[in-house]
Amino acid sequence: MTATVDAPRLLELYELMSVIRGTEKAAHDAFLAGLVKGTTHLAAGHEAVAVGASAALRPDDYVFATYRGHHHAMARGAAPAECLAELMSKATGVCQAKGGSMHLTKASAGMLGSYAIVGAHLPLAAGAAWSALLRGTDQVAVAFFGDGATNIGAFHEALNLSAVWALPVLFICENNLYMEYTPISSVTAVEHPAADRAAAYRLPAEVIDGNDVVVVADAVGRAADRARAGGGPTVLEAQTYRHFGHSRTDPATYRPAEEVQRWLARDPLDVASRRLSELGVPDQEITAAAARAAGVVADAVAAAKSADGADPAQALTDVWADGGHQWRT
Amino acid sequence: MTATVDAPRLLELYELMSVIRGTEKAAHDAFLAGLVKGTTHLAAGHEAVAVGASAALRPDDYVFATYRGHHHAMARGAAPAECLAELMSKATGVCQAKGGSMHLTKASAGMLGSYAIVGAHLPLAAGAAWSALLRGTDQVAVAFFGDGATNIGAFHEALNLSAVWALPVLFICENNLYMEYTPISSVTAVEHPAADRAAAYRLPAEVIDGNDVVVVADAVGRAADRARAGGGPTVLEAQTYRHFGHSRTDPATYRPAEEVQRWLARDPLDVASRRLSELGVPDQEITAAAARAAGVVADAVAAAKSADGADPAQALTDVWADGGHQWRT
Amino acid sequence: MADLITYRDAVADGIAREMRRDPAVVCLGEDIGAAGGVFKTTVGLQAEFGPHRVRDTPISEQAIVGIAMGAAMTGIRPVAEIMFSDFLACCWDYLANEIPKMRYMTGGQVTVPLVIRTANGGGLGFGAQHSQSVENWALAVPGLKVVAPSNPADVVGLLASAIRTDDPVVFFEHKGLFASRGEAAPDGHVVPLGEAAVARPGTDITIVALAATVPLALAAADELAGSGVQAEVIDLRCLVPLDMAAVLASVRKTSRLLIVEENPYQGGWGGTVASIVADEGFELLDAPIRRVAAACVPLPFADALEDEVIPTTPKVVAALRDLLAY
Amino acid sequence: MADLITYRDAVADGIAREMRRDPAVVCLGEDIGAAGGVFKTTVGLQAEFGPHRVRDTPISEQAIVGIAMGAAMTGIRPVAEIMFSDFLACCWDYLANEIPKMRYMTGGQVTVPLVIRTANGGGLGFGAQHSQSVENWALAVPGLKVVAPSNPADVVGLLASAIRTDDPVVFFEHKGLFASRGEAAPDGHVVPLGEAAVARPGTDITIVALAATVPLALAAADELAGSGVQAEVIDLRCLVPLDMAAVLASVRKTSRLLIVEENPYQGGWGGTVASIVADEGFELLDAPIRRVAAACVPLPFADALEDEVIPTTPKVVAALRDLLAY
Ligand SMILES: Cc1ncc(C[n+]2csc(CCOP(=O)(O)OP(=O)(O)O)c2C)c(N)n1
Ligand SMILES: Cc1ncc(C[n+]2csc(CCOP(=O)(O)OP(=O)(O)O)c2C)c(N)n1
Ligand SMILES: [Mg+2]
Ligand SMILES: [Mg+2]
Repeated sequence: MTATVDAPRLLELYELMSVIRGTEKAAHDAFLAGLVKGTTHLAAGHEAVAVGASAALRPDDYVFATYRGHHHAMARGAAPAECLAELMSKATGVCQAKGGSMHLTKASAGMLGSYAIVGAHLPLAAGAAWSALLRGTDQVAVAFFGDGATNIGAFHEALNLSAVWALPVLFICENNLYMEYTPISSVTAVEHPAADRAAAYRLPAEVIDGNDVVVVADAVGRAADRARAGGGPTVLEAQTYRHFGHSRTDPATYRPAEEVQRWLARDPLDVASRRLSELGVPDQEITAAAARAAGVVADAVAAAKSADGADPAQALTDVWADGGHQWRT
Repeated sequence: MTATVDAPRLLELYELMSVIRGTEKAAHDAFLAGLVKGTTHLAAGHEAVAVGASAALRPDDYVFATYRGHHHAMARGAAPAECLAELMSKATGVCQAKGGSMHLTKASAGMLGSYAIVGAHLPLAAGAAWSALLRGTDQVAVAFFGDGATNIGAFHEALNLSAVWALPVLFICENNLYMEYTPISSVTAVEHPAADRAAAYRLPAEVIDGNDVVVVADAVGRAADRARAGGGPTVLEAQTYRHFGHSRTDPATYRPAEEVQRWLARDPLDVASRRLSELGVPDQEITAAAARAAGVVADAVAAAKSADGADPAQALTDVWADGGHQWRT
Repeated sequence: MADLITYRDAVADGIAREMRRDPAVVCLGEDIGAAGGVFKTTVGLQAEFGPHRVRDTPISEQAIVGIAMGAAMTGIRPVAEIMFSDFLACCWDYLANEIPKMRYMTGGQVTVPLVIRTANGGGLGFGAQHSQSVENWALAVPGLKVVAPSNPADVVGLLASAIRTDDPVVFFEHKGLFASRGEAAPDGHVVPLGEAAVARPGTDITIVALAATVPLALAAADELAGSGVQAEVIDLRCLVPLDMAAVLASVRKTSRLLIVEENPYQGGWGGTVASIVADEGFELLDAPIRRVAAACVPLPFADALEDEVIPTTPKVVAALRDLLAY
Repeated sequence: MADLITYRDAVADGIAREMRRDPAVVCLGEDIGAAGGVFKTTVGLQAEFGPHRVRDTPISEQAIVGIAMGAAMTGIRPVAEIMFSDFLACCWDYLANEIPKMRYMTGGQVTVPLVIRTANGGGLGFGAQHSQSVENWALAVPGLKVVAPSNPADVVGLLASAIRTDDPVVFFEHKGLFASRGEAAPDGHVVPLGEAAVARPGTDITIVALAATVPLALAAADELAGSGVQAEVIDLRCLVPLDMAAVLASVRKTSRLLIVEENPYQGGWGGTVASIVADEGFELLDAPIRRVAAACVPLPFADALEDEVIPTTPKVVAALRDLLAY
């Protein structure tokens, strides 16, 4: 396939993926160090999906992600420091530490939230797409979701309605072979849980290499063009793999070692750096990008750690649009 | 196709369909006369689906129906009198007038209920099928549902899980072209809302003539055989048409006259009686069956009308298995 | 005297007024377009505003409210219809977990200005799955405003506020009131959310009511007036915001409180009202607080049975007599 | 002294005891099999009873409880897990409209003996969609029994009753208690549904608590004991059946009532308890009825914020002091 991403742009994407990878590792360390409460779902391994898609989208497009959404927040422009601060319950968190790891949101960048109920955000993306039609813009909306989300009712309702209304929405499945600890293949009869369902709604679908940022950018670009032109939704199933366990300290022992090795050998960072070399980008430029990324992450960790803790007074604000939480006189 | 239903059996089925038709007309009259409260959803026109399916099922199989379920209750063995009594709020109602038209249930005949939340009963039928597997019987379970039910989440979840667990369950859609007042084609992108979705679960599907009781019996028989043999679920889409409006006094003016005429010309009673003639059954035997049916209905109407009204004391019984409704000491 | 209109017609009127005022207001739901809604509460809207602003949906309650939410987050003010309030259970995740939490959990980054309208309540013989009063479900979710008008003018005035507020609102239209008539709302009529109305002033006992229990309470009050008792009837209009100031002010005057609610006693909204009065109004009370609510049973089909389960005028009268005799 | 086990282990123990006793008992849910459940509350079950009786499901909450219902109607006694209680919203139609109504609306033709287990409650920093206390949702539905144990022995004993009853039960396991330890349940241990426990006897004030608020109430009572005040702590154990006899008996003794609940104040179960006492126990009271409940906000992520929202020992102590000083 012809890469529509040129070398300078690919180097940028590589650097952004490196920032995300570094931030995820930092989040993991912070969790192990007791600095992160609750749970985290790291996206290390999934970077190419988020970065490739964002590269193909416009700043005014809308993105909806899952509880495994750090990569999408950062790909759309949330700063690593504000994401880490959120995880560490700091006042500087992107959601003021009211959301946490599972709910990273950067509305000003069109990143309209991370949702922790599997599948719930697919209709929301459809709604944002409908809104674009109603307002007469040519924005598109994207829902990213896991393979496991393809078996819940909201998936079906969202795809059907989006198809019938020809909404400018992209449904992008990050198929990483597993739900929490159970393989998707054990609970789904078709091989491609998202793509093989598209025909049920007369929607076009593609199964793509989710670890190749260029492939993702191309596919998303095509689908977004079609959507903007009134061609309706597309289902994309990006095949990928998570490097960490499902959440927190899950060692993911349920995954065969051979499978893990096979996928680690297809690390999206390596795939991108091989592409860069093939495009003639000198090694030292690639290394320099990785070093810049490491610097960004180190600064972000330092900033997050040194930030003030969340302000308890914030607990009772912003339930209502007037800023308060009063429900009675 | 070879009819597996011989003439004497077909005459029985014809008579049963006539009883159902007559009872539905009686229900309509009773509604207009103010004898029925709330709402009714008449199944006149759909008789062949219920009677054909029941003819192919065993008495120990399970059937789950919708709020448009009078025909399924009677096809499985509920007496017209107890159904009409239920509609008329009588103590002799099949659910003691606690259920009403939308909830006819005859558990002793394996008719496990009529459900008024669209799509909700599909997982229940899957559950009854799972129960048969767990208990080591070869019973099958059947969910009947409308075309409109194919767009709700529970449909998707039920079909997926049933497919993966290879449950002995049949999903039979009565596609009558409309939801309440809106055509299914306006809210579904595929032509066959049920059958065209089966592939998304790797399930076999068939679109059948739902107005021909023999066709229905054959298709259900094949699907039930497969299910009993461990072959898992089947999706059947029976094309049919309702003779009355959606509910109550709906005149169904949203339906083109030509369409109505075309379907009335394919009245399941006429289709069956033509088949009977073709099989050499003399006209007078067919007329006699119809007359017997009319007699049954007339008796049922009389019995329902003369029965005692529901006993108010029943309002507070049978919430709990101990027969009571106490929730506190 | 002002024109009389039905509660049913007031719904379409109230929506139309807002759609004329603000092009961002759109409607969606099952059979709301050409059919005008199964309760005929959206008659005329599609003809006036077109099929893009008044849109029929598949039978997909999750998609309906989910798409409304996504649209509300991006500049639209959707008015979504869930045909019967019982079906809110089919999309409860959106009402409980998504819509009301989005603003808070993003630290105020996002607002969700939408209205979910639904036909609530019993008394019409629709049976267990089409007759429930579930306003208490919505009350239990932080982040939802909860409105339940009792008369046509309030329908219009409260719809205006519900559609204009930037917060999500669940708007309960009572099936038993659709055919009832009342004064038409004047032009520009707006009833603020969270202001109860004194539906009938009185001095001897306070009856707190909502939606269809308001006429019940009024009928009971009328009956008692014959014996010289003046009951004050407070129409809450909203459960969130809840006008407890109005309730406490009335109890300060009457010292006696009866709450009449159609939802079941256990978990019913009256428990919240009663507990506030039992705390903050403890010293005002000369008698126990009583609640007439639905029995702990699913709603039965037959009239004779349904009357045993939900509040009726005789039950309200009996409870009033009891409390007055205390 | 008896062995100590965790609340978490007691869940698997309680289920295993019933599965050994009755072959009709089966389990289903997400990741409950080989993985032993995300909270490790089903560890060992699949190994002992095999993959047919302990079955992993897709992420399909409606199918999970729907299939459980269909199986329960036909001779099986399913124990279905909904991973976090917040996700009950995804299958609320089954809990609100199907499971609890089937028996009633068929005139008693069908029984639905099933248990829906779920991890409930906050305090662990799981954020707004994984931390809610929603026992009040279940309370509001006629036809559901509602159980919420506070200690390991009760987990086992109440699970036994829940699985054996022919009625549907929602069984709330509190996430904040999973790691807590208590005495192991003796063989054959059965705790009847609807019998509250006196977790701490006292004479001066009654604290009514449930699940994780029981240890809170006990800690607060201990703190007050230092100042010579003896608080009685009632562990309700169940919301349905609700042991109001135990509550009223305690208030008869103490004349003061504090209710401590983790669900939000508005619509919380304490409102129901309070309103019954404000009616039937009006003459027993020497002070207002107070409730310590969650604030009307979604649950925030950060600990420092979450503590502002849900009940804590200092809040309970302050409320007790207030009422005692009345
Ligand atoms: C409705 C619902 N059910 C269950 C869960 C618990 N849960 C969280 S993540 C997860 C697995 C999701 O798998 P998948 O969709 O493949 O996404 P991945 O985690 O692999 O990115 C489950 C079951 C949930 N959050 N929401
Ligand atoms: C979840 C839900 N949404 C909406 C309704 C209201 N409703 C009742 S019947 C019906 C149309 C159903 O159409 P279809 O499935 O085709 O069945 P038919 O009535 O044609 O037999 C609708 C929308 C409902 N009962 N349940
Ligand atoms: Mg996955
Ligand atoms: Mg139909």
